Amino acid sequence: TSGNDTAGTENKPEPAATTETTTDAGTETADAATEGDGVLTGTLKVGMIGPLTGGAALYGNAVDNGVKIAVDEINAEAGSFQMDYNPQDDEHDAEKSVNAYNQLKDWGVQAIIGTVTTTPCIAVSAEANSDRIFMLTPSASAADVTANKDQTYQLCFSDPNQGSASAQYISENSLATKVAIIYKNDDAYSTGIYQTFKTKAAELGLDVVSETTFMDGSDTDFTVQLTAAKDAGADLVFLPMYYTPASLILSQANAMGYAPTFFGVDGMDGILGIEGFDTSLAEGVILLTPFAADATDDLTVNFVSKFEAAYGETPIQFAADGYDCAKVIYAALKFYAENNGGLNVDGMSASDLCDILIQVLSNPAFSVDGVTGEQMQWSANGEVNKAPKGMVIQNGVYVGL
Amino acid sequence: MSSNPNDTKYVAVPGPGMIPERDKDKRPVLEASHLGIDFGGLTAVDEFNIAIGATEIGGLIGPNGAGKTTVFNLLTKVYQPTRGVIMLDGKDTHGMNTTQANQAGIARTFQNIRLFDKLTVEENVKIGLHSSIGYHLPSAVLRLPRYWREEKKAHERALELLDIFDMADMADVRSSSLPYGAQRRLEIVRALATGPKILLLDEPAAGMNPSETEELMNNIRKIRDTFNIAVLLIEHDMNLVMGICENIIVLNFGKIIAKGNPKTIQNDPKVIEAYLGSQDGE
Amino acid sequence: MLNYLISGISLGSVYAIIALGYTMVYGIAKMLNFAHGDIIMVGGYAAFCAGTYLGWPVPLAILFSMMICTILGIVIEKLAYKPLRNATSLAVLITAIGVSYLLQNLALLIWTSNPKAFPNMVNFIPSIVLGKNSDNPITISSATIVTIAASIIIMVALTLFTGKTKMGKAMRAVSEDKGAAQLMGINVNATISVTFAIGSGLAAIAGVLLCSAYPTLMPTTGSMPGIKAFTAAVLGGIGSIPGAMLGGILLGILEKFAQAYISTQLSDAIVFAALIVVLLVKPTGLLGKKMTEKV
Amino acid sequence: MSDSLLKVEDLNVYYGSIHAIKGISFEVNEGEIVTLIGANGAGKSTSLNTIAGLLKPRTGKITFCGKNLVGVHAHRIIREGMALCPEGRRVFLQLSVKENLEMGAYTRPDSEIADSLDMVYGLFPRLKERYKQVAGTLSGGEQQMLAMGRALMSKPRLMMLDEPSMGLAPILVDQIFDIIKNLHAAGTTILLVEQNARKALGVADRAYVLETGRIVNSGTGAELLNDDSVKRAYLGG
Amino acid sequence: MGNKIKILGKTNKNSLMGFINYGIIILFFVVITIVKQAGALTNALSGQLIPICAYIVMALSLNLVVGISGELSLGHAGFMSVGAFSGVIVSGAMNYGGVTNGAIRLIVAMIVGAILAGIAGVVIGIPVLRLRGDYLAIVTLAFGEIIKNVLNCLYVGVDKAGLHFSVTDEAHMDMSAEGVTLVRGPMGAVGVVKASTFLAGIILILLTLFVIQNLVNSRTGRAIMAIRDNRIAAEATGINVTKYKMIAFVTSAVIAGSAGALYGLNFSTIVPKKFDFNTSILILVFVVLGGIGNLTGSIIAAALLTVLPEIFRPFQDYRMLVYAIVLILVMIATNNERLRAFWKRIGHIFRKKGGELNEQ
Ligand SMILES: Nc1ncnc2c1ncn2[C@@H]1O[C@H](COP(=O)(O)OP(=O)(O)OP(=O)(O)O)[C@@H](O)[C@H]1O
Ligand SMILES: Nc1ncnc2c1ncn2[C@@H]1O[C@H](COP(=O)(O)OP(=O)(O)OP(=O)(O)O)[C@@H](O)[C@H]1O
Ligand SMILES: [Mg+2]
Ligand SMILES: [Mg+2]
Repeated sequence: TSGNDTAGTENKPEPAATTETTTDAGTETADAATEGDGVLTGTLKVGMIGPLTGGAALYGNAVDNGVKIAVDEINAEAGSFQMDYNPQDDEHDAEKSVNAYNQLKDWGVQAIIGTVTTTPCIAVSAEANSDRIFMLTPSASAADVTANKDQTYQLCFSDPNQGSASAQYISENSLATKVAIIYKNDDAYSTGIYQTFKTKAAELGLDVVSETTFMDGSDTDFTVQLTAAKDAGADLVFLPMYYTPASLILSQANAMGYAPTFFGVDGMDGILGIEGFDTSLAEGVILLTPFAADATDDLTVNFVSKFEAAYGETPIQFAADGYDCAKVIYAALKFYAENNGGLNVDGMSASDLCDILIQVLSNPAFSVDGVTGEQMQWSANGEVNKAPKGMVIQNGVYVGL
Repeated sequence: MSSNPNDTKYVAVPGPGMIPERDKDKRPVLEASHLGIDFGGLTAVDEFNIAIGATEIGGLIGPNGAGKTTVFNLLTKVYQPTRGVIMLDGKDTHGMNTTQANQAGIARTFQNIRLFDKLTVEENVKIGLHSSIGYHLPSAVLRLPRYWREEKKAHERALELLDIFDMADMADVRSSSLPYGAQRRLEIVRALATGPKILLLDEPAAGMNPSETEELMNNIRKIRDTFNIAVLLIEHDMNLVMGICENIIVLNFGKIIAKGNPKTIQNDPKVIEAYLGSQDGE
Repeated sequence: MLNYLISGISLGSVYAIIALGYTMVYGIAKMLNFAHGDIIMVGGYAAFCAGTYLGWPVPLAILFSMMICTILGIVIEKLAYKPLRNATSLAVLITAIGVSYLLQNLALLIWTSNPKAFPNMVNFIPSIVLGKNSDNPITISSATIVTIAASIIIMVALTLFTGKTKMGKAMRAVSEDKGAAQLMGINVNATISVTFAIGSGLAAIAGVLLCSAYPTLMPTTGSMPGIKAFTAAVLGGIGSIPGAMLGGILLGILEKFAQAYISTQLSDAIVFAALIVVLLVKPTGLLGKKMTEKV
Repeated sequence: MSDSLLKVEDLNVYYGSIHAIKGISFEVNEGEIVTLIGANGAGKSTSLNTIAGLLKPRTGKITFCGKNLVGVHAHRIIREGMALCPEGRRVFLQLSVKENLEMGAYTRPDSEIADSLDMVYGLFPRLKERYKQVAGTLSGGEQQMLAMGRALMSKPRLMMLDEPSMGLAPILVDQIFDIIKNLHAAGTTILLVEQNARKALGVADRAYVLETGRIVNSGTGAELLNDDSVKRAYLGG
Repeated sequence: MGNKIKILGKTNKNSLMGFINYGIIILFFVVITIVKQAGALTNALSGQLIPICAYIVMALSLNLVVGISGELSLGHAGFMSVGAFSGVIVSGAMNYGGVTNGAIRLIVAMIVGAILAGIAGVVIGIPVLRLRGDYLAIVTLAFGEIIKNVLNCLYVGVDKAGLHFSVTDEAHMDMSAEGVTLVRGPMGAVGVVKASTFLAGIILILLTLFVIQNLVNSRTGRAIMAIRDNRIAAEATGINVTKYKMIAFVTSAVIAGSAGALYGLNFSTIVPKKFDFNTSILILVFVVLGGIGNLTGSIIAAALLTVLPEIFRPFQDYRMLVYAIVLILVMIATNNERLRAFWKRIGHIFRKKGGELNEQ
């Protein structure tokens, strides 16, 4: 029963995880496991799909590195339970991504972290949905990723979520009266946020005075876009994009002597970590992000220090997302084991595991504290509930708002 | 027809020239008047007038760079003339391109050989036969009987034409690996295959030794006789020119300096001075 | 308006300087060296490493980058292109694409996918501010000034080199007929190596200037500007050195004007459509010589 | 013979699988004019191109001034003092007439070029008239003059000419042969391939007859001029 | 007489090569089907079957332009894109209208994709075919970029009233509430209801081979090759240059369009960016590696190079590096004169002598 055959229906075809099903499936598997000690055992085959080469390699590699840290921690901590981790490259391409997915299937994957980028994720989640393989994407944020697919969950905010949250935030805090938007026209992530932002902004009465775009081939010079914003008198420029082009926008605005408030989204995180970047350019930039590498809570400190030791660089949000994904899967299985008298994942079919994970993630009693958010919970349609944190960059570091 | 070109009798035509008496009932295949072309500052051809009878063999000679090849390029519409008129078989060629000129009945060979290198000898000839092959793309793609019939006909016709130069046994050879002389002959066959009314040959004997040249001479005559077409040729080999051309035009610096049968041309002092030089070698 | 013109020229001058290298290699080796953009990227990284990691002074870092690229160009030519000397130009084109993948993926392994912020290496020249006291002062950045100056110098130097020097003429002879060139006593392999050495050395300069103007450096940094510069070279008439310069600048201006006055969404489509129109009117590009093929 | 300038022994050349030269041997002595004659496709051009290094023989020996030439790059061979005026002219179409001529003198010091240029312009005034024109737009015969002039520019010890009179007006053909004679008189050794066999044999000291890749006859120029089989095959009736 | 027999032999050789190509494809199909029945087909390979078919068709059609017509096209993915998007839209609209049968949707999508790509071929062919060599290459490249750029701005939806288009955003499509968005700008076509099958792919390849091979071995094909070899001589021989170049170009576009539809209906989402310069180049790599003008080579190269990056997955981080090196080495090896002569000689041992000149 694949979800996408009934296109058009808003709700999930299979209302996930009622308490009934929890107990049902729970007792069954518990019986099969013949253990009653509530312990999680066995080796779980976890796959990851993301761009490890090509233009988007940056994001895939970050996730990969983050997951590796988490897997090491998990494997060190829980002796009887191990994660066997297998990352696969998809070059940010739907076709390659499906190939990678099929490779993972041949390998015997039981759960998938990914895919990292949006378009490939839509293609793969449709496949995984009909194969009943659980997916938790660290960063593919479009609504289409989870739409009509009950086994695909997001760890990151969804685009609509981010877009409207940003508009809301700007309006509530009266950050600006006139807003300009620069977005990347050939990018699903960027346009996705832009569209919901615009709709929400209209609702809230924010005055969007300029909307300009750029593309892959013309992502170096932003004079026109910035001039348009400036001429329209925008006092806030909304930048729903990843941090690489954003860093150029900041430096060019600076050169023009244009200093509005720059407002970014989660993709902006990482800008301070660019090697050699003059952080003073980012002074005053506000961004909504669930992760700040210099946060002082134990989880973050632990993750960041391990990451820096392993890779010699500060983790960006994608790395944190990857880290949390592995942790969420682990936490969910542990949760299940504890509540159902144990669980041995060895040789368990992907679809059984998928049912378990869906059950747990949609269980309101289940929540996870991660580096990208406290008390993360998931709604039935696969979206995460966590509080976006408003951050402002001051003196080269994030400061919570 | 006479074998000694000097014996051909000529009659005047209304246009700018003379044609052989035997062709007087047919209209000249080619008439050009006041033809000229400039390249930038250089006037390569000027005041060029000619009339070729339906079965005449004409010659065009002159020093290097006199404009002979340029005249061919004008007649075949490779260059559009700066001035003048070209009538092909009674049709004004104004506004025609090379393809249309060929379809109107003029075919040529090139001074620098231009074969379809990657195609075989037979295929080269079949390109010449192109417009006489009577099927269209759908019958080819669907391989209708019509396709097979017409291809068979074309194949046989190609071999027949190649046989003129005894080249039928080379039909399968890639044209680029032919020796120089054979390439020249293949060009002639290809031009002939288009079914022209007049054939222009640009230095057909270049790179051939005297015996080969003699054979070529016979073949040109044979072509004229079997196909009943006119031939106009450029050549620096005087044995060939004087041997078969009934009427010769001499160009120098783009202008005609002499016209007439081989005997008069050979003895024209202007031609001797500009072109032939002292005739010691012969 | 003036503002857009200037940003167009800034962008265009970067295209121009890349296009010069493209055209140089194309003009002589008669090959579209699609790896050119990636050599630019390597040039950027080399200068970055020398300047940032080794702390070398700017001129030394640029020289180092040029040296690395020149050697790289020669090595690539020897290993990848020379064995294909008698192959079709398409075979060489595909090999160049292979080289491009190779360089990008090597860079990915060596320098990782994280972007580096490239320091402005040319700020020894002050930027010019027009209309300082008006509402809209217009800045011409140091990178732009240097890029324009460098591309003009390179254009003149290359024109003189290929047109006047013995080596330059030999290069043109080689590009036309390698066999006949050998009959003149010209060492064809050496000549082509020199061509690649020059082209790659120019790529290093282009890399430094590209990254100084638009300071993010990633393994894929060179590929899109490479394609744009190739377009510019064609616009100007590929093989023509002043054409590359003109094509580059025009393309930059066109791109900016299309963005400013028509649509930022469709600017690429507009730029490429304009290119098609230009080629329709002038099939050999703006300054391209008509290939005279005498019949 | 130790004083042979060029010596070819048992040469075999292939085009892919086509065996074009089948074990030919011949020599050219210092100061001689030697001519190769033969029908189309006999392998004359192939022989010259192989000697100049443009083609690689499969087997065989070529020595020039006692030095081995097999496996040596063409440009090195040329620098040994050889020039080839190739079949089909092969002038540099995009270069001007003057630049083409300068290329001919590529191996010589720049200071000597001016004199040689004057010499070539003297022989072919048409080239002087057109020194700025790109070679591609020259007429066929003009290009042939240019190819000949370009070969002359290098002042070689051994001049190899492949059908130098092709496409030239009779008056110029005579002139080409005069040039050959003058070169000879000045001590240049000449290896000549000509379709105009009568004229070629007329100036040659010695000649070889090639037929489908093999040498079938040889002798002095005068001998071959009077040889019946040669007369029949190459001199015409 | 002897000649004639030999030459008929040559014609037979051509059709023999044709049959070999059909044979390869049918064999491929049979082997895969058997392996699949036996349950031995990996998911990795089975997932690639349809893309492989689409790429083979693309390579064959590009070979018509590059190999047969001798023009360099760097924007072939553009035609694929037109076919893919129009196919997906048509199929989506049919699905919405109640035609859920995959085969019917696929066939209609392929036909519409082919027609629209053909129209694009005519439109781009008119300016392009006046140009030569590398100028043509850049215009085709430009065309590919323009298509990509325009599709990035295109929104298409369907409701009871029919199809709705917009070039600004979803809201501007004026679609009623029960409508379905089929194409959403840069997010591309989402929620594609798949329809492609391996069998359909195989049939499309066979059809393509049938058209191209029969075209090449006809007067039209010869005319196209003559223009490639020597344009001026072709003109002087009475060949209408523009017409025949156009036939080659548009036929190629039509085929690419149908391949695009096959490809597009194999994934639940496609984006305009997929059909960018890199994809055009990839297809060109198939053609060149397989041998310019060699259809069998195109087939094999397209199939091999599509699975190669997957086979290299165990190399992990070095995967694309290895791929690049293999690409370069193969190019060098296949173009090495000595190696080529070697293969030729081996070929000669198997083939009867003939067609050679010097050996009487
Ligand atoms: N590039 C080539 N590829 C294949 N075969 C060739 C090639 N060039 C020449 N041949 C063959 O080699 C043989 C010798 O040719 P070559 O050109 O040396 O003859 P030639 O004596 O110079 O003839 P010509 O008088 O026509 O110039 C011929 O059979 C020819 O077909
Ligand atoms: N496209 C052109 N541009 C400039 N000059 C040209 C062009 N074509 C021909 N010419 C010049 O026009 C003159 C006539 O050339 P043409 O080729 O007609 O000579 P020709 O009589 O055929 O000589 P040959 O016997 O040497 O072949 C030459 O001086 C040539 O340089
Ligand atoms: Mg001429
Ligand atoms: Mg020869």
